[in-house]
Amino acid sequence: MTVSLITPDLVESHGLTAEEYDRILAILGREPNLTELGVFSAMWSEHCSYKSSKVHLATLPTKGSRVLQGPGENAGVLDIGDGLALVFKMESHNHPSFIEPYQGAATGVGGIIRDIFTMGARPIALFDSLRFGPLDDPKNRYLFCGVVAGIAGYGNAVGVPTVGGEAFFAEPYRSNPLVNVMCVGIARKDRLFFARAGGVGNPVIYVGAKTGRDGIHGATMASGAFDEGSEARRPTVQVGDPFREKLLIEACLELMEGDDLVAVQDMGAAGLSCATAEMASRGGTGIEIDLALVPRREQGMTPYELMLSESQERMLVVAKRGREQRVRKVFEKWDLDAEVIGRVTEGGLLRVLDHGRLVAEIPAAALADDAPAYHRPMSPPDEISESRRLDLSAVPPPGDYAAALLELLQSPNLACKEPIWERYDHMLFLNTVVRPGSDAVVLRLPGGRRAIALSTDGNGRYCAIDPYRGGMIAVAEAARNVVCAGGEPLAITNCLNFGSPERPAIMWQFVEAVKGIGEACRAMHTPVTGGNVSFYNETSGHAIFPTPIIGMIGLLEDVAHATDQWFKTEGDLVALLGETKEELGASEYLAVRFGLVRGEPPSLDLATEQAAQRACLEAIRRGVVRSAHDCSEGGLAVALAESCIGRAGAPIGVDIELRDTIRPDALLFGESQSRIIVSLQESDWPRLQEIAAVHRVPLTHLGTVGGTRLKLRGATFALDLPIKEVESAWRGGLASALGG
Amino acid sequence: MLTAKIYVTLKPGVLDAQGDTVKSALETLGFRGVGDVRIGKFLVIRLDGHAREQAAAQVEEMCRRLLANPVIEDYSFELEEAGR
Amino acid sequence: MLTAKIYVTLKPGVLDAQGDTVKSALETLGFRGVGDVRIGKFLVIRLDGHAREQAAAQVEEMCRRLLANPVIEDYSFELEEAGR
Amino acid sequence: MKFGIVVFPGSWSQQDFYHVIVNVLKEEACYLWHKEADLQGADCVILPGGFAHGDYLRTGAIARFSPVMKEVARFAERGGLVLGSCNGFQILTEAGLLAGALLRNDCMHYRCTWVHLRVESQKTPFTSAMTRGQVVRMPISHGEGRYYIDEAALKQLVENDQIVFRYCDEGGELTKEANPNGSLDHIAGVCNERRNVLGLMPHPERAAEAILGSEDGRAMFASILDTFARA
Ligand SMILES: Nc1ncnc2c1ncn2[C@@H]1O[C@H](COP(=O)(O)OP(=O)(O)O)[C@@H](O)[C@H]1O
Ligand SMILES: [Mg+2]
Repeated sequence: MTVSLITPDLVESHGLTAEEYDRILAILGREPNLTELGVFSAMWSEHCSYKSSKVHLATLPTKGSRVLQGPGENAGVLDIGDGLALVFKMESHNHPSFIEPYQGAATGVGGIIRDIFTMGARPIALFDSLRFGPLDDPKNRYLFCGVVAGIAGYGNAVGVPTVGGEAFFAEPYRSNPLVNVMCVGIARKDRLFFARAGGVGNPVIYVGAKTGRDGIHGATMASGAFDEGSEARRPTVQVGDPFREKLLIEACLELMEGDDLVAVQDMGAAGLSCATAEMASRGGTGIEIDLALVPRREQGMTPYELMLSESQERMLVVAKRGREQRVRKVFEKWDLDAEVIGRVTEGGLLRVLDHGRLVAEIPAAALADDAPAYHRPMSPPDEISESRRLDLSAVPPPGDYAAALLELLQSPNLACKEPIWERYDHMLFLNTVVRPGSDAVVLRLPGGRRAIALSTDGNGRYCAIDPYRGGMIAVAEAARNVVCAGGEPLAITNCLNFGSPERPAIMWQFVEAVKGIGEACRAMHTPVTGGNVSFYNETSGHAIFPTPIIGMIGLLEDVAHATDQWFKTEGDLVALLGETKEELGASEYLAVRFGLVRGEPPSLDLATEQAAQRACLEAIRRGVVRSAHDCSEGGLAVALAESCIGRAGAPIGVDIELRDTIRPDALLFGESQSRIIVSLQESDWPRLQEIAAVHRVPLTHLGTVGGTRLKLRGATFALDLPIKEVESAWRGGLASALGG
Repeated sequence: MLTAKIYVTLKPGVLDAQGDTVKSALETLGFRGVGDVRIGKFLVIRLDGHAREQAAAQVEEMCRRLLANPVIEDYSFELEEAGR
Repeated sequence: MLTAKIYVTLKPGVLDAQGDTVKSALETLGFRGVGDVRIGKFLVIRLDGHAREQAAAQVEEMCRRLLANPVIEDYSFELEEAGR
Repeated sequence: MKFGIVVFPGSWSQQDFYHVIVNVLKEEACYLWHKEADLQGADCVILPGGFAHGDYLRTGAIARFSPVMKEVARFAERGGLVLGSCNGFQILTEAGLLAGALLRNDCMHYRCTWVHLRVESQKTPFTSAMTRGQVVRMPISHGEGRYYIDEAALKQLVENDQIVFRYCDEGGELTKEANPNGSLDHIAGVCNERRNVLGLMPHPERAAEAILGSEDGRAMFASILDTFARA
């Protein structure tokens, strides 16, 4: 070829900078062909290469006595004892869900499930963390309903229960909703699998769905120009097939029982390119494949398209030489096509052939590890200091406290989320000991004696005003939720959702949030085992709230310690661990009542936080408390109401007297951290006092469980509502926001 | 009175998992020469008090706004005198 | 080569929850004079190497055995030369 | 007694049934792969919940053609006990072993929640340890559980006392709110004329341990066991 096919325009349309292209030239020592350019652009994309976040993620704590696998593999792995390993990871599918909510969310679920079972784990639970614009806009309702339906449609069919999550609605997510999904699996510690190719000459096997033009990024258009018949090559939205995924799960787990496999990797983002390059570079080997052998759904697909297709439900497997037949037999049993498309080779090259003709040849490590790493410029947004200022004198206390409480309970962010989780099978596998609706879900482990507690949390409003503190609070609250359920926090995964890293203000938010998360994780001894970064969550310059989501895993040595947030028995005492400060900043109360997003988020002292959590955990383990509920969005009043309602059976009343002298609105609705509401038998009060004293945690007697009314009294205020009215306001909130 | 018969189909190239499953089921049942199977929706909507051309415009809009998902689906329709 | 267009519809007596939902959705969107809405399936199956009459018999049998459930559904179909 | 649990590629409740039968009830259980026409000498066959073949086209439409189903039909013919829950119920109706059909829930979405059921007939091997009119609590988890049958056939069901469970409220009343999917006549479960085949949408296996919220489902297993003991 004489003239260069790779024009600057083409390079740019592939999202590569001139510097990055020079780097490619240097690596190859020649000009890439179109296929190679496409492979580089996909592998060096922000999504695959973490080029803007790497240097900052490196500051997170990732080591711990229980960490068997930290960041770098398909998912993180924890040693949870009894020879069991817990495998978990969170992923975002924000952009696809914005384009096509049902399929976008569905394929997001499918992708994260594959990350879990490729490590040899049986997926046992899903969590969905959702952020959308206000529901009064039909567009947002359409997106939200489509996403929930997609998660339900895929998760229920594939047979992995969705047992928890979050749903939060705010203006900034109008421009870009968030759909983050966490999957958790259980494996035998001695049967873990890793995506590392090995053994020169071993077969590389393609399994699962045929390849179509799904989700090939826009650059395809540019590429299409290079050969005839390009009108037919319009890329299409990925569509999920949960049934085929189910077949993949069962077939892979069955194969992993034997010793025929060397490595397993799913084909997610950047499809075949990413799977081959990562397996090879992790294993320090090369891989050679022939695209002619790749099963395909459509005619006339080019090497470029085959390497970049993101068709769903496909896996790449490296088997031991000579075991091809046994591997094929298992996949046949499950009606899956398995084709040997290549071999593991010596030296680190990814060689791609098409009918024996070389179409791409790139050092695998260059693709997987040698992407540029940027220290992007950062500076705090100008508005930030202003947004932290809050003049409380301009915030009139509510005339009617009862009305204020009902308004909060009705607001979509605080209302009952059952209309969401009722659509998800959350009971399958008979593990769900504490169901969705409480602070954290509790799942029995195999054997039934021990259990895990899980929660996902993250407050974008806090982070918008103070990303550092917001990041810390996300970790603290996730841990607190797990502790309230009786779990000892072990480790986290995360999904960090931000705007464009090319804007210094966004980059600053990201770095501050990561600092906060790291500091909290170090203090709480909950290392980070993996996660996901989603940048560019913005439309025409309108970025979302910076939104780090934390997925926390906790362990219960005895399932009998499983605790929920609901009051149990008439006559039980209600008490508060921790202390309420005059903190209304960045609260749900200000947002709902005054449309205000301002003021310092609540303060957080990590030592105090830990003391409260230790005290709560000890009280639970010693059988002192019957319920524990974390005070978060909506404050003390909302948390007390939540402990009365939403439990199985009829709601139960409570009679509370608050003696604190701070502003009543801050007292009732402020979101001071490190607070936990517990209920207990009167006779256990001295034991609780002793525990609180030992851990130096303020303990306040609040009142008594019982009756059919919610009564809250203070020096300057009083509210008294029939508990049924409180419950119906809370239950109806989301439904009426959805106009149904 | 008019009846609109509306056909909503997956765009070419979009994976039709349901169609593929039905295809292999038909083959297992011993049917020969079964090629591609694509499965879409068939809607019948009765329209009261509409002139034909006005009705056509209405149905067109219904498809665009609600009945078909433009990202993955195509649609077409016919209008008939009801009763048939 | 032939193409079979198959229409599977709910029997008249059977409540069509999806149809009713779509009807009210259309009304919420402001469409006037929307009567009954019924939603069924539209299958397109390519048949290779079949004579017409033999193909008709085949498709008939496909519907009876798999594509429609006689307890709740009716079916009908047309055969066309492929390519259209 | 030996339970055989049928496994289709998309089944997912099989291990839950297995756990209850083996670990809770201390009885014997085995899995029956759908491609094998062999019931391994099971005394009772269970069709579990799931999405047998993705439940594309119609739930259970494709599963009924599996080799194992021919054996299940013969087994039922000989009077063997067959219990279908959720997807299992859907498959039994598609296979013609039970009357009626299951349509999309009237709320148009999947529902996973607890329901109350009224025992309408204890004259089956699956409910003999229960009493007529008794109210039990079990979970449902399905998107297509709206039972439908035409009038003539419904009359038949009623006359032959083939309606075994109805959705009701805590007090046993057949209120509209208590019907989770719009089933005709609140029907949650039916048996065949010979009474040896039962299908229901709810999940008895999810209501067999107190720690999970209810033990009411155990009465069904108890019924089966003592029917078998007396046979
Ligand atoms: N999108 C969702 N999917 C499943 N469960 C959800 C979802 N949103 C909220 N939930 C459940 O509702 C309960 C309350 O959620 P949330 O208010 O976020 O709890 P907290 O404030 O204690 O973190 C939790 O049990 C959570 O798992
Ligand atoms: Mg909480």
